[in-house]
Amino acid sequence: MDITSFVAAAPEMTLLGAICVVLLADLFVDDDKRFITFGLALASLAVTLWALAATAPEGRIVIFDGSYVSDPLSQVLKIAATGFVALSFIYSRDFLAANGLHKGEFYLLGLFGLLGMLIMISSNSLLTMYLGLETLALAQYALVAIDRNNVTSAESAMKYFILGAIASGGLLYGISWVYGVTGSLEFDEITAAITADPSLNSLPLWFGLAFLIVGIGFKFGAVPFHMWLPDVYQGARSPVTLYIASAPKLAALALTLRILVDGLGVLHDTWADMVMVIAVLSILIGNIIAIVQTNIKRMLGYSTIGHVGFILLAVFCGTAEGYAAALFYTLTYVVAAAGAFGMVILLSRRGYEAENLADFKGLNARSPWFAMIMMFLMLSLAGIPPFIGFFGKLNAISAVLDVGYTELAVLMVIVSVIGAYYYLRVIWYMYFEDAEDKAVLQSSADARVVMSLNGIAVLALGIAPGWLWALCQQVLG
Amino acid sequence: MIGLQHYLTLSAMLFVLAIAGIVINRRNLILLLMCIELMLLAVNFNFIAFSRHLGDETGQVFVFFILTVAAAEAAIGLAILVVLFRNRRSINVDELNTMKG
Amino acid sequence: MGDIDNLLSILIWLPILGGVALLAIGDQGDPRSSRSGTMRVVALAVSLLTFLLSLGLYTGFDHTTAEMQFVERIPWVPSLGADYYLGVDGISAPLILLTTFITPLVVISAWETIKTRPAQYFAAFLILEGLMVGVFSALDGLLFYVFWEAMLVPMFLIIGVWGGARRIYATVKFFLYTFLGSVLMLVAFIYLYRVTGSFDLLGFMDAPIGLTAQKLIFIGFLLAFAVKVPMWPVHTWLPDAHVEAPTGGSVILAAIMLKMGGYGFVRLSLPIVPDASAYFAGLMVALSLIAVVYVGFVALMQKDMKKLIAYSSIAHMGFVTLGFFLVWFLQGESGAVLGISGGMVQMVSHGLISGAMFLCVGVLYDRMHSRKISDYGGVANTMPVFAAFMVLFAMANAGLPGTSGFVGEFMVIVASFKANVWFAFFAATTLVLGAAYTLWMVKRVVYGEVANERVGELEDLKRREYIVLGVLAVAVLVVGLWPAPLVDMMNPSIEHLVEQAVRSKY
Amino acid sequence: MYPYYLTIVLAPLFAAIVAGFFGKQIGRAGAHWITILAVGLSCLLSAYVLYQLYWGGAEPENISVYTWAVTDGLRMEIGFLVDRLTALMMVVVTFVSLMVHIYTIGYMHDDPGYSRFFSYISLFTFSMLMLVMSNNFLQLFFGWEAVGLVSYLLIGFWFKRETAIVANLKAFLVNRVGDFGFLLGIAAVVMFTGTLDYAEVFASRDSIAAQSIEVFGGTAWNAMTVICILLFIGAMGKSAQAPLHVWLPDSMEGPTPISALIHAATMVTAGIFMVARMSPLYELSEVALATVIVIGAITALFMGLLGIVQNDIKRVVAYSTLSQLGYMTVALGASAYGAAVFHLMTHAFFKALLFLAAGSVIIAMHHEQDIRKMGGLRKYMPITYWTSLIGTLALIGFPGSSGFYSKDLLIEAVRDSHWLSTDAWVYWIACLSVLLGVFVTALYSFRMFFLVFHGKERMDAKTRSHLHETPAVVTVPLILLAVPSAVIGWITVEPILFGGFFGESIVVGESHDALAKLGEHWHGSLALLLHAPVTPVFWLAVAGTATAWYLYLVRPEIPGKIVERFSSAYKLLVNKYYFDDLYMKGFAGAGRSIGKVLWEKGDQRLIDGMLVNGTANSVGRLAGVLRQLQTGYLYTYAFAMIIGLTMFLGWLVWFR
Repeated sequence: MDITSFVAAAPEMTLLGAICVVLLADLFVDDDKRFITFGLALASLAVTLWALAATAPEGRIVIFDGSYVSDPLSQVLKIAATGFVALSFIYSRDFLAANGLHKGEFYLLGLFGLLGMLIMISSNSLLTMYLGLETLALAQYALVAIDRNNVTSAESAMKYFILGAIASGGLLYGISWVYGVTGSLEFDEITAAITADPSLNSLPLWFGLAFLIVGIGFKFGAVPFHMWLPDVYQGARSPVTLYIASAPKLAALALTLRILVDGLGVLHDTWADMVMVIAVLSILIGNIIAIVQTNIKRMLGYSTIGHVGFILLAVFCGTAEGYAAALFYTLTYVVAAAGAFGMVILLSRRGYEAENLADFKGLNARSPWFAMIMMFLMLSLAGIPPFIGFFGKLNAISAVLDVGYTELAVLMVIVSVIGAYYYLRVIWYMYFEDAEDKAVLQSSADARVVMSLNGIAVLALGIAPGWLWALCQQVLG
Repeated sequence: MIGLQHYLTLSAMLFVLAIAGIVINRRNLILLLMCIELMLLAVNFNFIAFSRHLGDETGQVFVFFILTVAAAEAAIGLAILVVLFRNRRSINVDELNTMKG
Repeated sequence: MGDIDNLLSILIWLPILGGVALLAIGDQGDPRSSRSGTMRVVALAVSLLTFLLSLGLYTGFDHTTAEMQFVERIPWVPSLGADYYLGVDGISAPLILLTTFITPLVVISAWETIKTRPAQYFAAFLILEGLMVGVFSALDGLLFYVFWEAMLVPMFLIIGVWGGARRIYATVKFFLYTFLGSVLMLVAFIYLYRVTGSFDLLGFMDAPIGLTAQKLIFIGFLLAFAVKVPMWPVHTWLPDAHVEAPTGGSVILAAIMLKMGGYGFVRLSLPIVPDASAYFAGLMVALSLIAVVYVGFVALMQKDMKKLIAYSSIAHMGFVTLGFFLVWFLQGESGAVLGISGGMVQMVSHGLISGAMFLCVGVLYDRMHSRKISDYGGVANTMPVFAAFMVLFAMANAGLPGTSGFVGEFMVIVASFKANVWFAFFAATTLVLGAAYTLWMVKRVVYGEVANERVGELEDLKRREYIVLGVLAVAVLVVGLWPAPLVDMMNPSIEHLVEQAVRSKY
Repeated sequence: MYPYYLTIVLAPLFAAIVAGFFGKQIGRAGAHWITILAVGLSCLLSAYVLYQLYWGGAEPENISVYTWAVTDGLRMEIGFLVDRLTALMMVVVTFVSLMVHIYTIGYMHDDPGYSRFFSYISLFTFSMLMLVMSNNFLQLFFGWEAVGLVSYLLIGFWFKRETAIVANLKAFLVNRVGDFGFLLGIAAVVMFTGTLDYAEVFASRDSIAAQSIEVFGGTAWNAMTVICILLFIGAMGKSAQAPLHVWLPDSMEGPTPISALIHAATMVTAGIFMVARMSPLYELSEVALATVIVIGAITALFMGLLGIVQNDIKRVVAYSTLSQLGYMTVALGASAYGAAVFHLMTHAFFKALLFLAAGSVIIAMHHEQDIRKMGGLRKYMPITYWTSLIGTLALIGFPGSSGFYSKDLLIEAVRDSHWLSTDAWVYWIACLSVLLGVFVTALYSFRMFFLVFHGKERMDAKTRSHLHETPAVVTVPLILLAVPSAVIGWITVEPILFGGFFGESIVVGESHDALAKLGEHWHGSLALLLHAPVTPVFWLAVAGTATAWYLYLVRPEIPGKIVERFSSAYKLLVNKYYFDDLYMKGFAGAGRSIGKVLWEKGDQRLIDGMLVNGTANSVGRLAGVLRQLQTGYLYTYAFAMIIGLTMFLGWLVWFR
């Protein structure tokens, strides 16, 4: 173990260093010059990205006594997570400034959350995973409560915190059992131990596994561990919702893949059924309840639950293709979801949050361009080709069919039809109804440009999805 | 002789108590925070018992991390509680339902 | 013009890019003024250019082979074994020509009648055109599915934005109904991909598949195509969609989108799962005949012109599916090719006639803003030229020989008589029912004394409308009087199809 | 000869297109000139063709014009089969059409749709020619439907009249019922022969007759019988045989020239022509022939009876047409195809004459059609009177007139038909009908004649003051039609019926050939004329005429008393045996009720209401229920997690 091997962890270190710089710098920045913090935060992300690019590993590098791993999967997830955090910063700035929330804390917490995500993504032991998870979770609790004068924010933060704490308590309890049975916290060693002594693969270990799945289910927001999700999505201010809804999903996927596949892959027979149950419940309940929502953030929250079901169904397959499909689905889902929440922010302005579906009425008359972008995003989420969301669904269904679960595949497609309804409702509000609110959009040029790119991306990716799918297959091959 | 399973049973009981406290308590949020601490303690108990049983220190190291994190968590939890109280003048769990459905 | 490289790609992408360009141009000036605009000219130019280029499909078409022609193939999603694979044969080429033929007419017919956001309207139609050509030319399952679903979006918007009073109900119903139908097709495709390792449709046709799997695949396909056709009993979206859609939307819906269902049956169901098709043939024939008879009666009682035509579309499409599924009742005899040819001709013909009928209703609607039959009466007094067209198209709709409506019905009835006398008996009831509902409507709308003041003030066709209806009238008559070019174009492919359909695959 | 054929067919089409599309440009005179010239040309050329075929020694020709489509080994072509039967029909059609064209100039003089009318009748001529000249079933069906279309357009020519547009819809639909059978018949032909070409079908007629088809489970029907009956259903529609006759009287709502042309002389005889053309097929099916003759007999007698109670001048003639079509059908059923076609020809002339004369009366009466409001017109309209008299005499078969030869021989043929030896009941039905029909024909014909031209002048004063003979464009066609009505029988009976005129075009089985039997006793037209007073036919006609004379001129009060006395029979006749009620209230009403039930109960309630929207609504309701789970309370949320966890654990412990 020499110093050079630390290079593999350079992104996290760079980010931590950058955070310190931002933290200090922000102390000296007046409220009206907060864009400096914004710029520095973006710069930190840029530096992190650079570090990621510079340290791209050839294969799999394990350091810190097997606690940390850097592999192609971590590269992809980290780059994406960093990118999505940057996206949420850009979308959020105008809103924060307009609503008196433009403090350094938002960016700092966001960056700390990112640090937690990076750690989760690269963790190779249950301990690292837990630390990363808590870093992210604590940052998120604080972010949700960032608007101190907002009562719903506080309520949702409280709910999130309590339930999150229960979930991490459960996860820890599960970790303790896994540790107790296998005598190790490192994923490689856990696998080795179970392989060496198959008798370990019995109830005590499964007991721990069940608790782990509770933690995973909570992080993802899978039914029945999903209850926090709609409330938090709705209660948090839109930029925070955007943040929570985007990058952390990648971390949650990392959590799932690292624990269930890297660590307990040999227990696939046992966890597959549990994962399938929560996945099926998620696609059903998420999509059905979303139909009756009137708050778009809450609706997207329920829709997230539905999408999580798809991701978990892909994981459930237990095949390389299934994991690749899960990765693909998560990446493409987050692109569209980030755009959708970004659009909610874009339509908001001082003292007014465009969080009701009705606020989207007549958007086509106000801004045909952004109406079209929003339409693209909704169609992508609904899984209509040629938007990228379709290919996510396609791969997931394909993976499920591959392991012989035809009924499940049929259920998946039928549920996506139910899901299509509420996405269509957004489109119909935008296009078919008359505007109740005729105000002109007030967002800055950079947010508009990024928003446009975001919308075009779901189309462009959908037209040329091959490379991304190949990448996912390669990463998890 | 008190063996591993006794520790584990105790820890499990603590864990269940914590959860029961969360589910049953409908009055005070502070109690919830305490239950969460209790839950983490149950986990710590487990870790130490396993660690001793396996003769492996990693578990005990983990406990230290948990303690640290628990402190941070409590800090954040209390901070949120303060914000909540400032806005609502109440920390009653029963009144925490403006969002539902 | 037959030697343009990538002709099919051009036919797909030219209108789509044209549509994007229209969106970029936007409604210049006051969209309400009928003279505003570059975008109308651009829309017309693009659609006409597409049509002219598509003629290359006919001139360059090799009538002697069942092979795919104008083939283009480049890798698209190699990791999924999906290619950007285009090609046409005698089954798809006529439908592409129909698409490119109808679209300019739709553009012209909407020239000044669409007052809200015309640029988006025209753009939607152009994009839709490209996607429809894509459906007809795709030889890759995934590509086919992408075009198939993507098509729903412009149509959803067309009905929803420019439709009538209950447009939202209608368009959401349309979207979800068809979406629900087609998702199971996706599952079937993925299954086939699993079996063959690629999405190549021609590969699907050669892959051996067990009978149970075939049946499941057939059901997946059936839902997709039966909803689109639409077959009884999954037809109820159509009247609603038609009634609420703007004229152009109804035209495209009836003229082309319904054809996708029929096309799907011949392109996919018959050759890919022949054994299952044989197994379900009785059911399919029964459903087709129910469509003809049941829907014929239902059409009789409609009070809304568009609804009546919509129901008549369902009945006419019943002939298409009837013709297709006669194959298995004619094992070893001639007649199968006749039935499928009849179905195909019926599709093209119905495209022309129903399009024309909807345009006729559109002409009236633009003037009176009503589709109710009872609001009209004696239109012939004030609009004699229009009345002449209306009667012509009504007669074509009733299957009068000499119009295209007769050709397909004749072939299918003759073929079905061979299969079973009673098939022919029920199919032929359309001679009476079709004439009854169509001409009864004509009687109540066109003939009689001027029913009210508003009818008395109607103006006859404008030049623009005259051109559109005139072109369609010529097409209807040409196909009716000389279908040989069309039939010859399709023959080799249909013969090949019959060979594929009667073999066993497991 | 091919260019001639094409010209004969296309000239009227061209004229129709010009008059139809460029009516405004060429003006009213232009419209009638171009159509008259075109039809005149067709008429001349048709006459030339007939001349060539009969005297010039030209052979019948079977020519393909173009291939309509070929698929599955089935060639569908457009082509001409021109033999003497065709040529005769061509001449009749074009000649009557020409007369009607000329007559129309006068009749439609003030009509705003003048050029449209000419376009239609020219188009009709084209369609009818396509029908008769066809060499295959497809084109036959083309022409068949095309004449139906034009008939539809012309009945509804005055589209403002509710009665007219009801009548044209009815005509089209009733015809469609016939076509339903016709098309199935064609499909059956294809099924058994694989071809549509007449010659090929006839060539394989023996093999058809040897096959059978199962229609109802277990019962095998002879293929030829099925084909012939199905085809005859088509003929029943077009030639208005009971029970598909209901459209023809109503079709009188159209302008009189087309009643003459389409609904008397030509189109309605298409069915007769078709069966005659298909004689090789019908000869091989006794059952089909029996059907034909019985249907014809019923039509001939019972439709004639209806003529007695009609008061509309055109309707009387229309019922007479029905009755005469019945006669022709009886002849077909008796295998006397030649007699049928011969009667078809003479009927075309005298019936067109009668209609045009009726039209002339209508013009003079200012579009009053009720014969009770006429009377004594003889002195005002001498030409119309005399031509009408010729027509009426021809109709009742007065010795010497054209109708005499055709009808007398037709009845003789029936009397000598093979049915006496094979199926006696068929024989007696046919014989009695045609004989009683003679009396009935004379009765209603002269009833109308006397009521219109003789007796008291019952019109109002204003009309009377304007009464005068119609102009030359009306009377010249009357005269031109009166000539053949009077003499054509005398001239042509021998060659057509006994001279082997039809040659190969009509095939009659040896044992069926009643005309051949008659031919053995044939001694020329004069002999037949002289023989007339000793036949029952003559005396029946005289009796009918005398009855009419007595009832309507001598004792005009008697008919009223008879009506009172036999009121139920009268009611039956006035209501046309309740066929209209049956169809309009029964079938059409039932159709509408079925449609209503299927639509409202089937589509709207069951499929849409329960299945489609029902599913959507239940998903919505389910969503409403499920959202209740999200109570908003922290402890519920925690509890849900615990339940999930507990379920996992339970499953692991007990089921894993």
